[in-house]
Amino acid sequence: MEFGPNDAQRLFERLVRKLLADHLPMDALHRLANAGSGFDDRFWSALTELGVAGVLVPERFGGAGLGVFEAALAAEALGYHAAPTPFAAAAVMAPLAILGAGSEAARAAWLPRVATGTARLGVAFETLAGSTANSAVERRGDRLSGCLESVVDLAGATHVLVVLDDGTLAVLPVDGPGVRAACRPSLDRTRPPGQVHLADAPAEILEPGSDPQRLACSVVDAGRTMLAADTLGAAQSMLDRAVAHAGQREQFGRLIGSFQAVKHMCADMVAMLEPCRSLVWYAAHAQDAIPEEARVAACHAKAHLAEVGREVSRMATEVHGGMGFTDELGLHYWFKRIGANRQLLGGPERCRQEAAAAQGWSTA
Amino acid sequence: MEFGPNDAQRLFERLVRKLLADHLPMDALHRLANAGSGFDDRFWSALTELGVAGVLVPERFGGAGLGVFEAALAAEALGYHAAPTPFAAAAVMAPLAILGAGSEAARAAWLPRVATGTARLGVAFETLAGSTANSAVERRGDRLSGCLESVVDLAGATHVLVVLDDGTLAVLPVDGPGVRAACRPSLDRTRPPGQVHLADAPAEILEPGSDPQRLACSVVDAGRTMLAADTLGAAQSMLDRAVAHAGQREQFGRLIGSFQAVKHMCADMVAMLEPCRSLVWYAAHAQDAIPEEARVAACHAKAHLAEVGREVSRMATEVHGGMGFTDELGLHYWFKRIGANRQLLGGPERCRQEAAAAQGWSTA
Amino acid sequence: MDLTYSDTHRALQAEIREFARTYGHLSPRSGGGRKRPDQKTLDWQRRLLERGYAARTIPREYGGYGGASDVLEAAIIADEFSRAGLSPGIMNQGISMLVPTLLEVGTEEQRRRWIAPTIRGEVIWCQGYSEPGAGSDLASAQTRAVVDDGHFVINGQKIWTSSAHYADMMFLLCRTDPDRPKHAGLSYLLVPMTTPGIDVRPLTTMTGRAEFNEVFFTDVRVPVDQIVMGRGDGWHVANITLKHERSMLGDPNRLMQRVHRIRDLMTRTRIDGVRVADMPELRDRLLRLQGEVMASRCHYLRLLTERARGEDPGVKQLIVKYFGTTLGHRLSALAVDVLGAAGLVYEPRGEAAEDDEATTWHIDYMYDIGLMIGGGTSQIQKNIIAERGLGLPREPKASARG
Amino acid sequence: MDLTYSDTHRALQAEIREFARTYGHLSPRSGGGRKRPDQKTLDWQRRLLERGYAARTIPREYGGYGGASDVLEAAIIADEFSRAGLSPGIMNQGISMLVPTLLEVGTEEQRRRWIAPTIRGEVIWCQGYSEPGAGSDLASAQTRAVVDDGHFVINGQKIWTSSAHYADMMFLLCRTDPDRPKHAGLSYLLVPMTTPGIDVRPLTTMTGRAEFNEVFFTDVRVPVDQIVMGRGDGWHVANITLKHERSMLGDPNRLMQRVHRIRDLMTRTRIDGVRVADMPELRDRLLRLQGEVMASRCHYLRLLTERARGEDPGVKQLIVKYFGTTLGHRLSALAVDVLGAAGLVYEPRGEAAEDDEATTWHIDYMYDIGLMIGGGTSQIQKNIIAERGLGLPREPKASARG
Repeated sequence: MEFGPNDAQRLFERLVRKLLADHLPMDALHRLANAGSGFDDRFWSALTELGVAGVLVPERFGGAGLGVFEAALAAEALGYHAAPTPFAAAAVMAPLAILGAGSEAARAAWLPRVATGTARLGVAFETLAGSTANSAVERRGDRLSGCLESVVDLAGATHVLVVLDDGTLAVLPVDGPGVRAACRPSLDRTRPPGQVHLADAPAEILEPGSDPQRLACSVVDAGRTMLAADTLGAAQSMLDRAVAHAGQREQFGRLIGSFQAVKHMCADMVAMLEPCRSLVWYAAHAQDAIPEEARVAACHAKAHLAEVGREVSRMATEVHGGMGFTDELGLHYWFKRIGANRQLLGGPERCRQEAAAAQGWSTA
Repeated sequence: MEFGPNDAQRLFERLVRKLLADHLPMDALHRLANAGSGFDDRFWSALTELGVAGVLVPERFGGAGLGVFEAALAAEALGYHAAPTPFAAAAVMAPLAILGAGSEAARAAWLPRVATGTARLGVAFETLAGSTANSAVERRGDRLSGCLESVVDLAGATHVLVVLDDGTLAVLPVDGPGVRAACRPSLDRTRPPGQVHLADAPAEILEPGSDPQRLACSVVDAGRTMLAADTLGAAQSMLDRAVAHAGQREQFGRLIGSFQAVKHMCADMVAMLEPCRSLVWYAAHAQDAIPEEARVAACHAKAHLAEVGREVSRMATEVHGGMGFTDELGLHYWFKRIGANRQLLGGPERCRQEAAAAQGWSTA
Repeated sequence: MDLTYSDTHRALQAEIREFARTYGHLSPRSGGGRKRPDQKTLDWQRRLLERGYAARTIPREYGGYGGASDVLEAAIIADEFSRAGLSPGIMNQGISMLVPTLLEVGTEEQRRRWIAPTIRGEVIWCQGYSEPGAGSDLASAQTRAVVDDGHFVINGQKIWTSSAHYADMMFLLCRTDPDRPKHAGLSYLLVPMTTPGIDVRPLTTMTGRAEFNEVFFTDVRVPVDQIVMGRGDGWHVANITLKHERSMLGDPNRLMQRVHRIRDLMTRTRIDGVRVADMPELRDRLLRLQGEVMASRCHYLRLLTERARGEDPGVKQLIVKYFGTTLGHRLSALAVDVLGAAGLVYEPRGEAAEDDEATTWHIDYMYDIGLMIGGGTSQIQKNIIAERGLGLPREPKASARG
Repeated sequence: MDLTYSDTHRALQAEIREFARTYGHLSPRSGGGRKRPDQKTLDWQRRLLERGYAARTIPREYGGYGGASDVLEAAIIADEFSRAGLSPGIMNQGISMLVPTLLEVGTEEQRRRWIAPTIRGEVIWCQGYSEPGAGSDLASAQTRAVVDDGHFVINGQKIWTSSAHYADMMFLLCRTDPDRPKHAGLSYLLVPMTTPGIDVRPLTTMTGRAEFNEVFFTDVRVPVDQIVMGRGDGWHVANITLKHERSMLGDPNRLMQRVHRIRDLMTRTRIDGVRVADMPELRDRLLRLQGEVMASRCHYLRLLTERARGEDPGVKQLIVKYFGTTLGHRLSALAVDVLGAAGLVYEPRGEAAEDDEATTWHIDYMYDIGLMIGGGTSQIQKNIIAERGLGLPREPKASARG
């Protein structure tokens, strides 16, 4: 038994972090975030080469054949660098959905393209994801009409995978007939939310698996775990910056980190945040290996990281004083990313409701 | 317009506080609390003489003819001194109930005795008060059977006033036939909770007013306002002690109040607590003069003071360090009194539910 | 305790309700941080001034309504506007800080010249206090002004100057007498922002807007009569201004209005088909905040009463900014949660146009953090509350750098 | 990451479930602060030791089960006990602090003599660290021990000594070499509480029980071999003990068990006819705490893993006491709320008997505050976390008294 990443997993994490550190110094982040497209070809290629896009794609389809756990390590690293790139949907939710449903032919058609980064699927839910989006889709045969909001990873997407309420999975090209897909200007400039209008658009309906609703839930769970991991990384980044700032900024003739008030804010942050890392690991591992705990752990990870992320992002900003509020310092990219992660795929109250239901604690 | 006590009200408050300070130095409090009866004849006489028992009894019945606002000033003072005495039920809820229901003859029979302190009524609810008590009473004619828990002010009571679910008010002598009334050992040694068993006990059923349920609610509201005021006083007392302690106790070669951590705990306490005073004043005044706001204000005062009281009581104890945890210092009388006020007549979540319902914000 | 409505009060209430029915649709949206008032806002402000719903107690000769100071009237106006979801009018540093300062210590001429256009929203002021590196130590201001040929000639730099990029005027704290002790060498000048030598460089914040600026002064010339009180009185005047700022930041009526706006938002938003208003977990958060806002509003009325009695507010006043800004932030945080994923679309329209609902809330959520930091962080507010308010001992002077 | 259950693990799980079905009714109640174990508790402990559900990794020659260190086994045992609502066995300072200390630095004879009766709950230890006025500065201990005729002769006073009134033994930090530097002059002695010259005066706490004591030493004689390690090693040994205390206080399995107990309480309690479990406002509080407890449990497993790898836990270990005690208090606060008014009846039965459910929770609620204060308040914990854990600068030395 080993609670935490093993040597291979730590190596993978280190490589991802190295790549991100190289590609995303603050000026690059400013540039990509100001563009606001949430996607950069060169950066995506680099991630793909490292196996990030195909992290969950089995080796026989050309992927890295790793698990949700490794994906969470990558997500944490992406959050740490506020990386403007698709990931949660394109590299995790979509491939998991295709692995769980679809014919072997569909898998063979899609997964290799996911692994090479040439097929990038945004994921949209009609309602199952517990969000406030006004999404509704009508299906007639293999044609869909309607509107989908809060599409995850539509930035840079080649296709969108739609999860209908009955668990049906449909894939449409973003530039296909009857499809109008666009990213909206976003609070989180690193990952704009997408909107898709469908007007009698022809879709590829994937062959349903044995329990389509359950599969849809497990796709949500994996997505929530990724968002939790992303918040973990983003909050850690803000905490590290706050501690560094407190250790070098002087006011009133002293390093501000020597003031108890600042010190205790930092202590509170680390005391809140550090146990979250283990929770995220556990939730991710549960997706891979402990099906009976997967839903509760994912809901709790999503909800708890949302709460801790909010606190840490506020306190770290406060520790920075006026500088923390400026655009220039860039601290706000993480602040907003944490804010977006909180809302996507269901806020904390909603996630806790689902955790209660999954334990038979409520009828919700 | 004047938001706050006027000169006459401030005079009344000062007199009550003076009397309490004289009667309840710490050794007296230790003695009365250790006895645990929640009632002391001599102390009650003194309070009665000052008009505290009859604060709400109209002058034509020999009372002070004051309002719930003045009663709240008294309640705050009683909380400040953790006074081991009946008040919320005996001096406020019961007389309000009798004023709102009952024949003129019943008023003439009861209220003068309330004002002279010779009739002391505990108040018991079947369910309306939102508590976890397991109370249930069956009425046959003017006879009651059943059990009532969490009776307020049964300590020293001569009678118990029972509020049934339909708003019916019944009065029984505690030593009457079929009545078995006893105080239970209590967390809050200054005001033990009461339990009453009724076995076909003859009761005086008061003539119902025009809207018995509404009257029952307003009795609960007044009671909740008193408990909020009591918590206000108790929390203020703990804060004052914490500030005094921080200003005189030395550790690590400094007054502990010069440490930012201690300083900020005190600042947080006062920032939370001081606005509560105005809220309690408003809620009390609303009982007297703004019927359309009375319920919402009482629910909010009860709920908010419960939350602030809990925080202040914990933080003030922490500021005292190990001493705060000892029996000898006596700080815990206030801690426990605040804890009891929180639970009596409905916890904060329940009170907020009722505030939502009263505003049409829910169907609860 | 007396909150009785007289006939006049009842009439005022009826009058406002009638006004809300007739003109309510013309109200601009509340919240969303500071910007120069657009025409809609200016028109609305004019209507409010005519009826005395804004600047009610400011004398007629200065463009106000000339009403007597009546705490209950003020409360009725705030309440009715809050309930109807109407904007209570323009709130900016000129109106909240400079106008009361001029009423307190300005010359008759200064009052006649500046108050009317300021309360109409036509003249926008910014506050020239903070300087780079000085943090919250305002009295250490280094920006210099020397007298030359009937003018103050100003050189130096200010930072965190909100609204400077669109302001018409600045009230400026600067050092006119460097040889006198720190607090006695300061003066308080009124400076047109169009004066040559002023260079405003916007400081974009996390909201994506330029709420703050750096302002550089190079030989900026202002006539010597543009001073409030005398030379060396600057610290005194600045503190009068700050006193009014602290009151403004805790304004409970804006908080109350937020409660109502969130309640409304909750009835319009659904999560997987369920109205958020029917989710007890989120409703309880709103109720808890409503209780706290109710407490802060009562506290505000109490302060008004005690001020009218001439009592020293002490710690009661010192806590207002701290709990007011914190409460404001918690309210906007709840709003952001109710908006949820659908509310992540963020399109600030800049100075000229009105933002959509979600953008407005997100700006408030971030801007409120700025308020908690600005003008002395919450940490410094807590020091002030504990030391000045509760009399706790100051931190010992450090004998060595940390 | 590997949490796979081997066949052995599955067998252990099945075995515990069978044990719970057969013997679960014999379990004493958890919580309620410290007291001397009653016969029921001692019997239960004996059963747990036999099966290795307690003291699993302690060698057989010292009375333990002699199991290999297996993080997953420990987790399975804790989980299954928590789920079944069974007491995980006796937890006291002897078992959690002295036993691991002796295993680490005790002599073979000390181990053989003390470990077995301690883990059986027959020998109760108390900790002689704090002294009056010294606050959290343990290294300033003034209680003296001088050597005379093969004995240490002890004089002085300790305070906040929990369990001293019923303990059999004390591990005592005292000054044996006053001429050496502060930290180098201390020794760590094992002292029978029946030794003449020891006067224990109970210090009744807010729970109404005597959880703490003052202990006075007057010419107390202890054979010189009752020392752990050598003279002057006291500070080193005490820190080993404290390290184990910090781990104990954050024990997430007790927290997990609290979650289950509260859930159960919620299904049994009604407010005006509505099950508390069906009140989303209170249920959400429990769920939020469940998430935090889950995080703290995962954190604990991570620490075990990293410790097994020989990694330095650093800040990860330092935070455990702070968040563990805070979380414990918030859990008992929720329990007290669920109990509500009906739970205000409070009847502690003293050392000998088991308290009722409400009393147990109220004691925990208060006792948890004691834990937040004891052994360095939460404020001091935060200093330690920030300075030792994050490397933030220490406060400058004061140049003058406040």
